[in-house]
Amino acid sequence: ADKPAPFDQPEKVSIALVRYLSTGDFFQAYLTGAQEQAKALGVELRVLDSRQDAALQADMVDQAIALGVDGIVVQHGLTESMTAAVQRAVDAGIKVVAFDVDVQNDKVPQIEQSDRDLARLALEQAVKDNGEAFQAAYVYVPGIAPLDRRDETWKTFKGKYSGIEEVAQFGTLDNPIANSVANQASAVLRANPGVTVVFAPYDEFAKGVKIAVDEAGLSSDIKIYSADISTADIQAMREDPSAWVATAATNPQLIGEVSVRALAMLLAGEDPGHNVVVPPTLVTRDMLLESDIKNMEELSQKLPQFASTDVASPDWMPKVGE
Amino acid sequence: MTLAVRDLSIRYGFFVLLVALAVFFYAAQPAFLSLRSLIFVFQSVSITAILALGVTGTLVVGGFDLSIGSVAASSMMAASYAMVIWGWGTAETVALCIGFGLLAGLFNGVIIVYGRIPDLLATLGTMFLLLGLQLVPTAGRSIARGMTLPDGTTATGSFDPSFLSLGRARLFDVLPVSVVVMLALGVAIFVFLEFTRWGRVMYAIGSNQQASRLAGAPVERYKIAAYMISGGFASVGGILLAARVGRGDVSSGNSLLLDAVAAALIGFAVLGAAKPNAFGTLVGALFVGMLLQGLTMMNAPYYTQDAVKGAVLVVALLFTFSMTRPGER
Amino acid sequence: MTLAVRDLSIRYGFFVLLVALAVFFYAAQPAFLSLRSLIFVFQSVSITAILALGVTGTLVVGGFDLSIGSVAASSMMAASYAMVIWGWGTAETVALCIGFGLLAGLFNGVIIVYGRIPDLLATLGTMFLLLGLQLVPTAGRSIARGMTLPDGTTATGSFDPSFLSLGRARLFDVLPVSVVVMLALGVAIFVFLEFTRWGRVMYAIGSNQQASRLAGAPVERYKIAAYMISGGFASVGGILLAARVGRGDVSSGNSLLLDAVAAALIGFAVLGAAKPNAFGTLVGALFVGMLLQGLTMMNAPYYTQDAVKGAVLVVALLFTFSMTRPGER
Amino acid sequence: MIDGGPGGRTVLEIAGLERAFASNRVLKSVDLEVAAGEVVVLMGANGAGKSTLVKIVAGALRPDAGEMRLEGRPFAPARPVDAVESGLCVVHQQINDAVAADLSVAQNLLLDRLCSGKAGAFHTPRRARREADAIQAILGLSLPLDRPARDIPLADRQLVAICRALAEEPKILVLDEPTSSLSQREAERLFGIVEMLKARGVAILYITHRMSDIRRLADRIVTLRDGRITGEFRPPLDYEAAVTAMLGETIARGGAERRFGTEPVFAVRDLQLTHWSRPFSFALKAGEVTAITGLVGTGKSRLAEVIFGARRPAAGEMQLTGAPYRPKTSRAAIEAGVFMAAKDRATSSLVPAFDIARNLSLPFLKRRSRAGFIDRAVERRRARRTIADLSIVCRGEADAMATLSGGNQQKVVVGRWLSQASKLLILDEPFQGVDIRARGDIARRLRETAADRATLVLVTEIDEAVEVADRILVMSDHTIVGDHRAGRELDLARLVAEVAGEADHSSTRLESTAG
Ligand SMILES: Nc1ncnc2c1ncn2[C@@H]1O[C@H](COP(=O)(O)OP(=O)(O)OP(=O)(O)O)[C@@H](O)[C@H]1O
Ligand SMILES: Nc1ncnc2c1ncn2[C@@H]1O[C@H](COP(=O)(O)OP(=O)(O)OP(=O)(O)O)[C@@H](O)[C@H]1O
Ligand SMILES: [Mg+2]
Ligand SMILES: [Mg+2]
Repeated sequence: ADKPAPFDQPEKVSIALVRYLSTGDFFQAYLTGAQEQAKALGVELRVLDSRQDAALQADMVDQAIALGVDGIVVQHGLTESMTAAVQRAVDAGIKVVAFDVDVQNDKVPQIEQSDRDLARLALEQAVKDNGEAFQAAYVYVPGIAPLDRRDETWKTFKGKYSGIEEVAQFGTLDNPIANSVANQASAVLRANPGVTVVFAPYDEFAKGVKIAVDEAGLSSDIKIYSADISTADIQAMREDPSAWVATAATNPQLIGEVSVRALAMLLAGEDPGHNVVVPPTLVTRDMLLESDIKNMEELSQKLPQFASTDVASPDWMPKVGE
Repeated sequence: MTLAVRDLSIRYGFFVLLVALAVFFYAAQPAFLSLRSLIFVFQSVSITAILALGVTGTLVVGGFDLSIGSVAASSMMAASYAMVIWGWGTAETVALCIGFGLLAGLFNGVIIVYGRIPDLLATLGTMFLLLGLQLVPTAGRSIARGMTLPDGTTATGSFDPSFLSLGRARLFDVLPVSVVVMLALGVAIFVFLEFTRWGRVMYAIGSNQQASRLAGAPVERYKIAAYMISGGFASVGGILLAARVGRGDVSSGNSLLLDAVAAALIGFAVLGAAKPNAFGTLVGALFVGMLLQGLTMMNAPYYTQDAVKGAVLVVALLFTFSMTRPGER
Repeated sequence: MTLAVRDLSIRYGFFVLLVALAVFFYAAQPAFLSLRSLIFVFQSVSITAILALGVTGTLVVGGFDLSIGSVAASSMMAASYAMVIWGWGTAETVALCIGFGLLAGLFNGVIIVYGRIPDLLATLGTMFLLLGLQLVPTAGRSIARGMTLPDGTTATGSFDPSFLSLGRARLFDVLPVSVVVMLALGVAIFVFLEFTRWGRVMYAIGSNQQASRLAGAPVERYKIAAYMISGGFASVGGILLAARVGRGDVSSGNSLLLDAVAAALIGFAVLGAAKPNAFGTLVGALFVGMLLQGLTMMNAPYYTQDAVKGAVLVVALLFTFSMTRPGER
Repeated sequence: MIDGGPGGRTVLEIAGLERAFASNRVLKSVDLEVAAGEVVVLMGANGAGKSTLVKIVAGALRPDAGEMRLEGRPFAPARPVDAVESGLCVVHQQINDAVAADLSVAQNLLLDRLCSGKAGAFHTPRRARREADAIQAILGLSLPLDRPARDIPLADRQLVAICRALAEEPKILVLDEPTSSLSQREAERLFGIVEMLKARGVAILYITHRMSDIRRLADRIVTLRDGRITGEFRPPLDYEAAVTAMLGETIARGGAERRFGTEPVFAVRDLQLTHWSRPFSFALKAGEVTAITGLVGTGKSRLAEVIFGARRPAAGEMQLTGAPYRPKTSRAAIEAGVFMAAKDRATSSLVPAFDIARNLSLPFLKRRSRAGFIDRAVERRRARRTIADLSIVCRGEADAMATLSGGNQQKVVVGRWLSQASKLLILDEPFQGVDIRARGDIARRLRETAADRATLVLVTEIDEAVEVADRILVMSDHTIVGDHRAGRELDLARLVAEVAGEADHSSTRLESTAG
């Protein structure tokens, strides 16, 4: 009732979610969050999937403009292809927020899950568990923006702790990723028997490494540190034994909610700030076992900082589940 | 009489389907049938269509080119590398990329014709080769302005605005350049295949190579030329991709191969041709584009798009092909 | 004499290459040539090889199956869905998946044979169809124990340990089940194709469909059967994948397809067969597996693997094919 | 009901059979009977509907109306296998419909057994060899069983198809132009088999255009014209009347006047086809039709391919209009004015995806186009003219090749190379499957157009050589062993002896070497 315009008449508001990546649990959860938040606000949400076609994604922004939406959430994408398109939307008087893509525009708040923090949390845990000197294998595929950012942290870390020795680097995005990475990891583990830590800063990678470690019967000798989380990951970490001991993650559903909330604030004439950071949480195997967490819902219940955040939540904003 | 009906439905069944779909989408979402929307459909398929037109050339001589997706991706990387790292201008870059595409086609053609490797196999090899090689210069990184090179230095070049305009500018403020290129190449290859003697010989080779040779056709040269056309077109696709994306992105171009092949193969069904043909390929590409556009407008989840694409493909083709060769028994 | 040398190099050149590679990798990394390592190579290619063996069947009758990758992926999703959401046991789940694979093959076969759609086109349609459909039941989510369903409830089932052991257990503590399955299917299809009359008829159909029909072969049934074999094998691959990964993984990619096709096509070159054959397919798959395994052990970056795979593929095939049919002129 | 021939009991009865392709009525109420132990020869011009009839009987095509009875029981084969199982075997005209080129000869010999399910489940290569050997023994052949079928000559492929049919021990055997690519010797062997089967009481329906076959085998002749039975002839057989009934007119038989050219156009000197064969020389003159005859496999096609640039000779030289001629490709040969109509039309000449007009114009596209663009109107007009000149039976120049009968396809092949002036025209087995009138038509066209060019016709049948040629060369063992003037002074006995390889080889060097 006391919501600011235009949310006093939310059925007249429509927003668009223009996505670059869509296949996978992270993106699905993100979408769910965005949809739930839109429902809570009572606004219409159109989803435009470019399916990893950067050029198409830029066109889709234009399409959204043509459809006459009030606001746009850009989810992932390439700076180069999105900057101009977003500028056109801004010029057309449309409010835009961007998640995980830098569109180089002062008028566009950046929603971030802070990949650097994710990697830092996981690596700090690794140092805590294994000391400052160990042989590590690293799973990395360059050219993927979040992985590149996590890679920067890894480089910094190696610089800081000279005792950390990276003896092997591998990785692939061949589908199914977990299966292909498992094949690679088996080879790497046999070629480098001294490895005790595997840094796999993407849950698909970690899953694959875990399969290889299990198959080699090394579950108690090797520890896997990773980023991102899903119900399947929780199950994998909980297995007995499991080499996957810790992962740093932001709740993708929460990011979806925050993205829409930030956009709603813009539409209501408020300022969510230029960088809207959703802080990551470290999830360890011990935590999962102690609190008997079996899926994402339970994780949200038992780790409140994972479930919700005050980021971008003015008083009038209806929240999901309220 | 019944014959005429069948004949008509073979020839125009596909168009009826196209129109029916358009009407359906229009009913669901009137914005679907605007000029903007139409142009958007054209633009969204332009790169796929260009690749598909190229592969049509190899289909005509009875071959197949699985390497087009990776040729396009490599050409995109080459364009980005030339501009961002070497600081080349637009003209040289475009020449480099097309040269590269022709070379890749030449390679394919030579190992197929003189190495006698079956076409699927040879081009699959080339595909893997290029998928890997394109990442070597940057050690797997995407190429962007100001990127850090493997040797630690920072790239100083950037994309030339005139180059970027290839992907972004619009003719008369309406037609995107990539659509113009697609239409131009489409018309060119259509005229070439249908009306010139070289195109005729290509069809002859595809139908009976031995007979064509004994009728005086330099079969080897034609086949190699077909693969060069295919490679050249793919590299043009890559250039447009680079211009539109503005970056040598390692993951762009993944789905190009399958979508292009789908378009070229759907083209078989258009006008009841039952053979590879350039006009059909263009229509096939537009068909897929329209479908995806319509579904997006109706807010269908992304995964239904594949399913619907597949279903309509099967139904359309079932309809066309099961009628094409009548009463064999 | 020179003929004998050429003959030998055609027949055994591929093996020489294989041994040379093994020696090279061994020199670089002694861990490469252990029993474990060998078994691991087998394991890493088992799923690809099973798919490749299936596609060999369709190649033999002169067809092609582009849908195997998506059939395998769908079968993986089906297995996960049955266990995690319906709480089915191992036997029913395996039966369901294989049934599904056979059905997909039947569908392919019927639209190819009776719908007269060219095989590449028909199976491409099926591929897209399944890529989309497999995501519908879970609305695009991966399937894992305790997952939340689209309707908000939580899945109660879980993977049966006996099912998981299909992907994880080892016979006599040495041979992984998936390798056993691969070898068993390989031997079965090899014997079937080479030594039974049905296999011979399949080759006859592939070589001359009309002649086979006139000689009394029920060509339609054979072709449909070939696609069912292909679908069935792909679904077995999917089951093993689900058992290994322990999850119904949403994956849009087609790496499985391309690797399987590569293996089947490399098989052409083995023993100078120059035609699809089961033994060659297995060797082809092992070859690719060994290559990737060796390169990973040598810490080669991932992108060199594709390049080397492509290069070796091209060189091996150039070698074999350019010699296979001598003196045509 | 007519009582059967020498045997008696009627095996196959056909009544009121009809079949149309689209609006083209190919069979119009055909009645036919074949009795046990009888050879019925079905004669008909190209496109009369013979092969269509055969395909219906074999279960490869469905009739539109009419009924068939086999040994008194209704017979309506839905699939080829039904016919075979009822005891009716067919050797089809298109050899490519009978042989799978990639499979070994042994597999091809066993194809019926494998495909129709009579073989056991397991099929080892050794067992296959044994069975295949048994099958080829029926015709006393010794083919290379392990070679792929594509490597053996057309004639051998034809023999494979015949052997296979015989191996089924049929009650009725249908042979659709079985001798069209066989030489005399092999044909003789086939005749022996046919006679043996006849003695055993097998009914035989035999389709051919060769009068020699008919004279040798026929117990009864039935003629088919435009899809209707137009005559039935019993002993004593009146062959002339049969031909008239088949064509609907009498053909003028007067021997064409022989012409002997003067101007040498093309010459070979000391040419060696293979490194082991003996060199030979000859010259061809303008306005003259020269035939080379010889047994199958003696190198006639090889010679043609050498002249046409499709193959390299082992040694020797060639001259065209006085200048050295050394074509590297067929394209070079065509550009120099040397044309060749290859044998085995399905694999070497016809483009199945093209209509008649496009097939005719294929080698001459450059001349039919301006700035690369093909002039379709000219192409069509010229096609219509060729169709008229050679009386090709079709609905129009836009007909697809597959809808033409075998003989008419052959006319398209010949017509293609006659449609443009050349210096030397080589025709390799141009009369394969062509009816008697069409043969006359082709021969007449060859003569009419021969004025400025040399014409070389390669035929296995001596009859054909005698009919078309002004001069006959004999080839044996990859070399030329005889040179004859056709016409009255032809020494047929010597020619036959040379063909059989009994000639005095010292006479290899011919008097008429290049000037
Ligand atoms: N599949 C087809 N579609 C359309 N027309 C056909 C088809 N097959 C045959 N015909 C036509 O039917 C007629 C009879 O053909 P058929 O092959 O039976 O002749 P034929 O008597 O065997 O001649 P030949 O002596 O030349 O072999 C021809 O006019 C031919 O064009
Ligand atoms: N490379 C070779 N080595 C040995 N023999 C060969 C070779 N190539 C062909 N031959 C044999 O030489 C013979 C000549 O073949 P060719 O096709 O030239 O004969 P032809 O007289 O034209 O036969 P046809 O009468 O069937 O046209 C055949 O018996 C063939 O098997
Ligand atoms: Mg016929
Ligand atoms: Mg010959």
